[in-house]
Amino acid sequence: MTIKMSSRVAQALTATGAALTLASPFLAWTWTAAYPGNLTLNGYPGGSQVVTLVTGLLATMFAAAAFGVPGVRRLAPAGAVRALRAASLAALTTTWVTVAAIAITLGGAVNVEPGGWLAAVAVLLLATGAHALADDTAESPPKGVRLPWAVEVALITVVFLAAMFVLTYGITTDSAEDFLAFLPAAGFGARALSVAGVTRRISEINARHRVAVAALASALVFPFTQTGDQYTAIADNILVFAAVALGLNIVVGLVGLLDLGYVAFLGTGAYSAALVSGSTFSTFHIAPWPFWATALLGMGVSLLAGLIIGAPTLRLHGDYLAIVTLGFGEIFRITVNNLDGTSGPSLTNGPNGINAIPDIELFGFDFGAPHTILGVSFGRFANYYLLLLAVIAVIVFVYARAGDSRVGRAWIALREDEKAATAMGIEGFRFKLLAFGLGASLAGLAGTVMAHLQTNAVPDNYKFADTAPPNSAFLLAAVVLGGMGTISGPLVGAALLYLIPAKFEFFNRYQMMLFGLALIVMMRFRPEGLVPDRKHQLEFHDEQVSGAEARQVAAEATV
Amino acid sequence: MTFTDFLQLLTDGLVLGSMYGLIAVGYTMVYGILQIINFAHGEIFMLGGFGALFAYAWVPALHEISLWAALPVMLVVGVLVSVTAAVAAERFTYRPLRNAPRLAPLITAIGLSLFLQQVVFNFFTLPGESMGITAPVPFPQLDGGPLRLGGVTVSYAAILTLVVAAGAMTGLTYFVGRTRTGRAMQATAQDPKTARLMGIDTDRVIVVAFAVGAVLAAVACLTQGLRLGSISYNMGFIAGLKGFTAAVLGGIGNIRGAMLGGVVLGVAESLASGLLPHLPSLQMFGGSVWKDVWAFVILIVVLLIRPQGLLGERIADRA
Amino acid sequence: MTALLEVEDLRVAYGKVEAVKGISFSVEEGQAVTLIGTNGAGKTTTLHTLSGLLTPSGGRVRFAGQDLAGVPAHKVVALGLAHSPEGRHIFPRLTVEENLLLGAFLRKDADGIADDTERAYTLFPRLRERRIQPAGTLSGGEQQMLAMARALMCRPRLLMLDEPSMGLSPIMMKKIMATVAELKATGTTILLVEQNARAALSLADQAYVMETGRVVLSGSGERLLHDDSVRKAYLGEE
Amino acid sequence: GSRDEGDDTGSSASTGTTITIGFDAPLSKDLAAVGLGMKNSAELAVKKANADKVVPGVTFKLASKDDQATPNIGQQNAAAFVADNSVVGVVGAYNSSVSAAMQSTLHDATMVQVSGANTAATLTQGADYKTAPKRQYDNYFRTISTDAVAAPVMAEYFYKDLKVKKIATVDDKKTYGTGIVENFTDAYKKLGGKVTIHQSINPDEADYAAVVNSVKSSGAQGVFYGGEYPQAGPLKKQLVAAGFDGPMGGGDAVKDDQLIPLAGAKAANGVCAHSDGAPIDSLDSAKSFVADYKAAGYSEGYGVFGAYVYDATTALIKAVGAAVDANGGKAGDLTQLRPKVVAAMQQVAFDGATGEVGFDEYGDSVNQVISVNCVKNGAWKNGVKIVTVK
Amino acid sequence: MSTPPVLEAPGTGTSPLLEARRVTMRFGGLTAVDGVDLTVGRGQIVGLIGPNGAGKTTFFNCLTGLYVPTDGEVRFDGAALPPRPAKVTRAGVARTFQNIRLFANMTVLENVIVGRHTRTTAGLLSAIGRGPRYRREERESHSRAGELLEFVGLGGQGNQLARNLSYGAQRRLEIARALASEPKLLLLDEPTAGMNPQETRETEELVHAVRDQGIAVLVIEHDMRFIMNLCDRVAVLVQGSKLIEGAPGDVQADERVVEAYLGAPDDEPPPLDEGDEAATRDPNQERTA
Ligand SMILES: Nc1ncnc2c1ncn2[C@@H]1O[C@H](COP(=O)(O)OP(=O)(O)OP(=O)(O)O)[C@@H](O)[C@H]1O
Ligand SMILES: Nc1ncnc2c1ncn2[C@@H]1O[C@H](COP(=O)(O)OP(=O)(O)OP(=O)(O)O)[C@@H](O)[C@H]1O
Ligand SMILES: [Mg+2]
Ligand SMILES: [Mg+2]
Repeated sequence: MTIKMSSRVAQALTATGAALTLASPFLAWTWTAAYPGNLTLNGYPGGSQVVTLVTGLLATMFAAAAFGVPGVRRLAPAGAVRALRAASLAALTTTWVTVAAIAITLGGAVNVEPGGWLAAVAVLLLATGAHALADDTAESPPKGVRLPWAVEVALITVVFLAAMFVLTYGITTDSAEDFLAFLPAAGFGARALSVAGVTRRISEINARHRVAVAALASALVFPFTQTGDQYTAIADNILVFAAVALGLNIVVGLVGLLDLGYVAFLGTGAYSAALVSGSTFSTFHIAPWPFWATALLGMGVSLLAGLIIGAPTLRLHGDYLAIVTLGFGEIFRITVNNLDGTSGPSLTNGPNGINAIPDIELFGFDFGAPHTILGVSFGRFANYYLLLLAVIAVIVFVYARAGDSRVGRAWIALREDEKAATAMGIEGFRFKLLAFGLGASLAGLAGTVMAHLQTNAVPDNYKFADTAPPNSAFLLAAVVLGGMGTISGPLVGAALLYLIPAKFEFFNRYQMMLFGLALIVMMRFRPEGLVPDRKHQLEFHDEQVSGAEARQVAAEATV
Repeated sequence: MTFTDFLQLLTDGLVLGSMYGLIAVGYTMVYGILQIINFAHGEIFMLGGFGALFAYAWVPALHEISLWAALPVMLVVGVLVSVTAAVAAERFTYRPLRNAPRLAPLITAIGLSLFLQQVVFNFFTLPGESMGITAPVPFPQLDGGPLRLGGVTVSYAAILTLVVAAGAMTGLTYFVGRTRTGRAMQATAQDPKTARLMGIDTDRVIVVAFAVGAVLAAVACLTQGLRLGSISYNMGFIAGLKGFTAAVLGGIGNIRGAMLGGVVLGVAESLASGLLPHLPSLQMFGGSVWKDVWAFVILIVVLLIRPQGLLGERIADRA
Repeated sequence: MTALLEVEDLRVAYGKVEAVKGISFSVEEGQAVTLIGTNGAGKTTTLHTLSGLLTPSGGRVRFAGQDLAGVPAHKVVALGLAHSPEGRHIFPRLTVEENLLLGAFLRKDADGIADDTERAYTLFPRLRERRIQPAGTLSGGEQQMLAMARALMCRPRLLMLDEPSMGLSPIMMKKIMATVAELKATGTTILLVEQNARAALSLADQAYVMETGRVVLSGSGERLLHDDSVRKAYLGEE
Repeated sequence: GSRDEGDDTGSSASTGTTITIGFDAPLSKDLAAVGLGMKNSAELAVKKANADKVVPGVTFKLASKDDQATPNIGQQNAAAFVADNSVVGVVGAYNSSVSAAMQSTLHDATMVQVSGANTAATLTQGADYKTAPKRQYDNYFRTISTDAVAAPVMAEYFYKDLKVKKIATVDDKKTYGTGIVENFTDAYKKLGGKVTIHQSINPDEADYAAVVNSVKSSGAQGVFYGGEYPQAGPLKKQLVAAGFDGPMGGGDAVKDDQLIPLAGAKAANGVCAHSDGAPIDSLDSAKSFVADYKAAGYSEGYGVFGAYVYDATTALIKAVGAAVDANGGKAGDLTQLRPKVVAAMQQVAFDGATGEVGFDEYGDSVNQVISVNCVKNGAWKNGVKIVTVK
Repeated sequence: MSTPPVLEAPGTGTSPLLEARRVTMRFGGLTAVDGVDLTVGRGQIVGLIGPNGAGKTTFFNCLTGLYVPTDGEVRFDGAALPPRPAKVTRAGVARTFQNIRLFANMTVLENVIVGRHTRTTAGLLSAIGRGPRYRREERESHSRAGELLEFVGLGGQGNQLARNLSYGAQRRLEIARALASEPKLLLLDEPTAGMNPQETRETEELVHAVRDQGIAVLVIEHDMRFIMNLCDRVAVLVQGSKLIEGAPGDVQADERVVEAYLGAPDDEPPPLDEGDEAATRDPNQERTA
């Protein structure tokens, strides 16, 4: 969408809008502290005002780039105007949501102070101006220059820290109002960075240095920023969910096998761990296994389950596989629900599940007890947070290395064209089974931690579809929504899918309805996922398809 | 276990299976054309029942007459609600995703299913009660006790289900195999763009597929309400799951297959829950709790032997 | 008398890339007109736009006096403008015969359809042998024959053929060209896109040469056949 | 700053401390009605305590969280309550599995958890509750009696009063349902009864034909269903439709007014379910709860568990009162107060809406009065039999 | 471009590389390939022509294990060739497809490296461990793939997505990918389909160069000029059976071939000039818009 007006006017509008947007958070938007975040102070931004300020800064930066301010231009290698538009929309949505929320929750527009009105108008000016500027998207963005090693690594670290900060903000917002203001800002903000070519540049640099360590390091910062365990508990669950989504991404994203029963492998891991945990509810009355052994057991049992399920089914095609895996997922849940001695052999304690699973003790470190590290007290959930980070690191490591190897290439080839892959000598079945098994054992690993974290293993956690993660439908949604075949995609997807329902609690019984709607809307506007694989992105937007590729499609269709 | 008991199991399975079959048709038609697993079809099914109940509850005149006479009105409203929802879903959620990656519509379907279910949960209202429902809602019942045919008990509603399923199948087979719209459907399924060049309005064909599926689903839900005496806002999930399974079992994309798959699934479930407990070695794995496991086991076994489903055709694949 | 088909300053773009950059031509009733040109010149794109599969970004198309702007593909066929697409695009899981019947989807005259089916089989005896075989299992060339036969089934006023001789053996190719000539003789207006420029030009009343989205040369088929630049670039003569 | 800190709202500043009571239950999805009924009841108790100035100088506030009936969300909520320094104790949860996930987190923070709906005996007495009961967490309490107490009453009622000597048992394969059936079966067999067949239904489905058939052909004279009313109603209806006329028993989750329309007024006759305490209309304390609830105008009914939650909340408030008293009338640092509330909770005793409220050495309710209620002529008849267990 | 010495003199020597005996493929009642015998000697280029639907592609599919022949035997390099695509490739037979089947979303280089699948061994564990052996193998694969791209004239395009290549380049990439498996025999199904005369000439040269490396080639084409210029021998399939086999000139002059395939020579236009041009167009070349 573009608005027609002279470029002078557009520039003036943009500049004024940006300046006012930056100024507005420093004024009071409302008079009462009853609105969350305290937006009543002049001279100091609070609550959602911070979001407006940050998005305003982003927009200002891209505006400067669009106006050709020397030096700044490099921040938007692929073109600044579209980025500016996205950033202006970020500012617009977040500000308007906030102002509207003030008016609604406090009962009337009179509760909005002049500062709020100014902000609303400012972002409107900004957005109008931005959409009136002529598009300057570069046909082929210039290749990025190499910076000194230290600078690049520092840059990456800063970027990850910033991302972590944004995520932390999302996790720790306490009010639905703040979260609602945050979400579109984060979405449009990410879009701005992506169309500006920044994301691409960052991932280039990242690929050069493989500074996964930087990402890990910034994730490590999170518990240090927390005073209680409240949000760490949420973060833990996100990490479990994300770990499993990453595992699923191998199967779905790399190999292209639609697995609708993946959560069963998480369950296999969790139950394996529960059974040897020494819990009094376990049917094995044994001393607790050391965690490393439990982890190996969980992975092993899940691997076995994966092979048993995969062996007969992986020869099936496409959506037939989907329903069969769905079936296996349900079989798992029903089975653990029934192995209670009445409707089946006694193993899993049936619907009651295995409760009171003791905390992990690893090399003398008790995960249940608080510890003090660097003067900061780490509670139980913070301990598990660290462990889960390690698990994710393992999974990312495996994913990245396997994905970029002979095996990974064989997987992708199978996804792209099974027949041609076979003709290249790839034994389709063997490699699919390998992927299936690998995915299963990674989920199993996550499951062992989850059982201890949640202190129980109950069948209800492993449904095909439910309104709270983890369940197979949510896992798949996390992968697709985040971006198939990428590493950061499922992480982002999992975080979002976990947070949205959690933060919608405010809506009470309308919560799930809105969540369903949110899923539909997100797919509508971002069908290729939030962090699309560059290769996938091409595939998904028909109008961008090159002639050569269209031939390929046509050929496939008639073969 | 007597032979009559066995016959009873078969009958129950047949009735259940016919209902699965009616739902499966909707899956199969949409999948056949768009290759979308429309997980929201279960909710379309559910909406049909609630539409019918809505009409019954809010039109006092219907309480005066026999339920048999009220049925047509309920049916029309139920079908209308289902079809409207299905067509709107196609138009506003699936159509924009025609060129999107294959999995995008799947996620949309999951969202849609949640959304529709929650809309009923939050807004369906019975006269004199506050907005929204939670538990199952009672459904009006046909008068007249069950029929007893040589020891086998069948309710009128069950017989109605069988009759409707048989009728729908005959009609549909004719429709798809013999009519121009049917042929247009097949063409659209295989190559939508070329189908347009043949003069086929593919958008219309797709809408028709959604609508036909919705009609059958609504009918199925109505008969289920009559048969079991209650409907609930979350009944669509299991129904949809079974419908989808039946569709795959019969060979997805194949309409007669969907019906057959439904019946096989229904009978299998019924026998698994009723017969297995009487078999010495399988005792523990019989009963209702295990029946879904058996249903899926049968599905898997069938697919291993016939990867294209019971009546599915092998897709010609040349190199 | 106005032409049956009139194309004026037609522009078509794929996303940002303009594939057809303002072309104009017309086809008179009863004529055979051919578009030839290099790979990727925009011929197929043009035909797709005429039949409504693509939306032009500019320009005008009139068919039998009616503006085609905004008319969806299936309505265009109903107006009598048929398009046999490039590539075979048969319906792979329908039988050969069902494919032919779909070609006559808009026709209601059962007898006429039966006659035409017969005619198609006479033309391509191979198809008669394969009547009840799923079209997807035909060989490449057989599928091409089927596509051609199907196009003949709708008896349009104007038939657009996009490279009908692709992938055919030498002998089959000749047969296809003869069929096109015959069609023209019986009064069907034809717009032919062909890589076999010599055959196409000898058949055409009027011809247009396209290069990178523009018409660079036009004239009667006869004249272009003897045009030096055409001979060099499209007839493979040194 | 111009017009900052609004002063109209801060009027309570002088009256003393505000203490928050955490509340956890499923507030969305299919259990929303039950959960909201429980929440309203808890709120009512808080309001009443504030109005009656039960604890001088302390204003109570309820902070509720939705657990979606999912254990890990319940656990998160527990962590959030722990992190909130103004929370002294938590009322909840509804599902036993959710409570199990919350217990250890709250225990680590020595915070009271009191449930008005958990009936799984394991929560208080451990996995081996039948043979070697052992208290699990000293901070966990409940105001509702366990399956182990209530189910035998129903067994006796069926065997002795209704003279049902052969019974079929059906459960929904959920924690509550299997638990109550297990306890029922033990007691019923001990009395000399015969369980002809045990079956389970899938609560997500509505077609119970298979179960109905096997119950019928097993020769049972009655059915005991472990599960909740949304399935109990249709099950009873389908049993009757198939020609099975025997009575049907169930636990307190079956005793709901909605059961009757679901089963159909005629078919519902013969359903019997227990409830804790004497029938609500025979107790003064209960009557006032019902009246207050009505007066408050909540849109959801208080349901089966409202009264228990009301008592649970009141018990917690009273414990806080005792702890504050012991603290010299000052609340002080609330995190320091938490362990004291746990200690005080063990000692609480009063007459609540469900009768006598107090906790034994496991944290279970000392109220051992169980009523049996049956549907007769299309309506619940409460207190058909009232039993005081030992 | 290096030209290693030819390993063995071309010609129908005593030890044929590929020996197909009585290969028959039936689909239901239809016999698509009917008892075809064909031998390809080491270093030979053999052409396979015939009318549409004669069974040429089906015969290829039988050789490469995509179809299990109803009857007959395929021997390669002295041993029976099992009808399993992966094993066929491992044994040293590589192919291209009538309709290009590249891994569209992989880069050009990756496509070729996938072609080396059977010549590499790294499994999942060594991929995760990345020991020295793994790294050596990866390095080799990369450099070998790079050389091959250079060889087919795609040097410098390795980092593009395969889908973004022009049509002719895609065909060459298919050849490079096939060569990556270090085959002794290369099967080409209409390699010049969709190419203009200029590109066809280039492909001709490429096939020559492949042969010069000692790799035998069996090629299906409708472009007679291509066949005549390139082949040592030509076999003609008609209705699933081999009609005739011999030197290109002899085959072209054969009356039955003219009747069934080429068309009467007095027909206008003459077959060698334009017939081929039309026939080389790829039947699938179409852009979905
Ligand atoms: N779906 C598409 N997306 C993007 N570009 C396309 C698409 N289809 C075609 N093109 C481009 O448009 C231009 C014209 O293509 P078109 O298919 O119309 O050419 P043509 O003249 O038919 O060529 P050919 O002789 O190869 O069939 C080419 O550059 C082609 O790459
Ligand atoms: N899977 C199949 N099922 C049934 N018939 C088939 C199948 N595959 C091929 N055929 C038939 O076998 C015959 C040979 O087909 P093939 O593709 O081998 O021909 P071709 O010689 O390659 O022809 P072209 O030059 O047109 O590509 C055709 O008549 C085709 O209909
Ligand atoms: Mg073209
Ligand atoms: Mg071929």
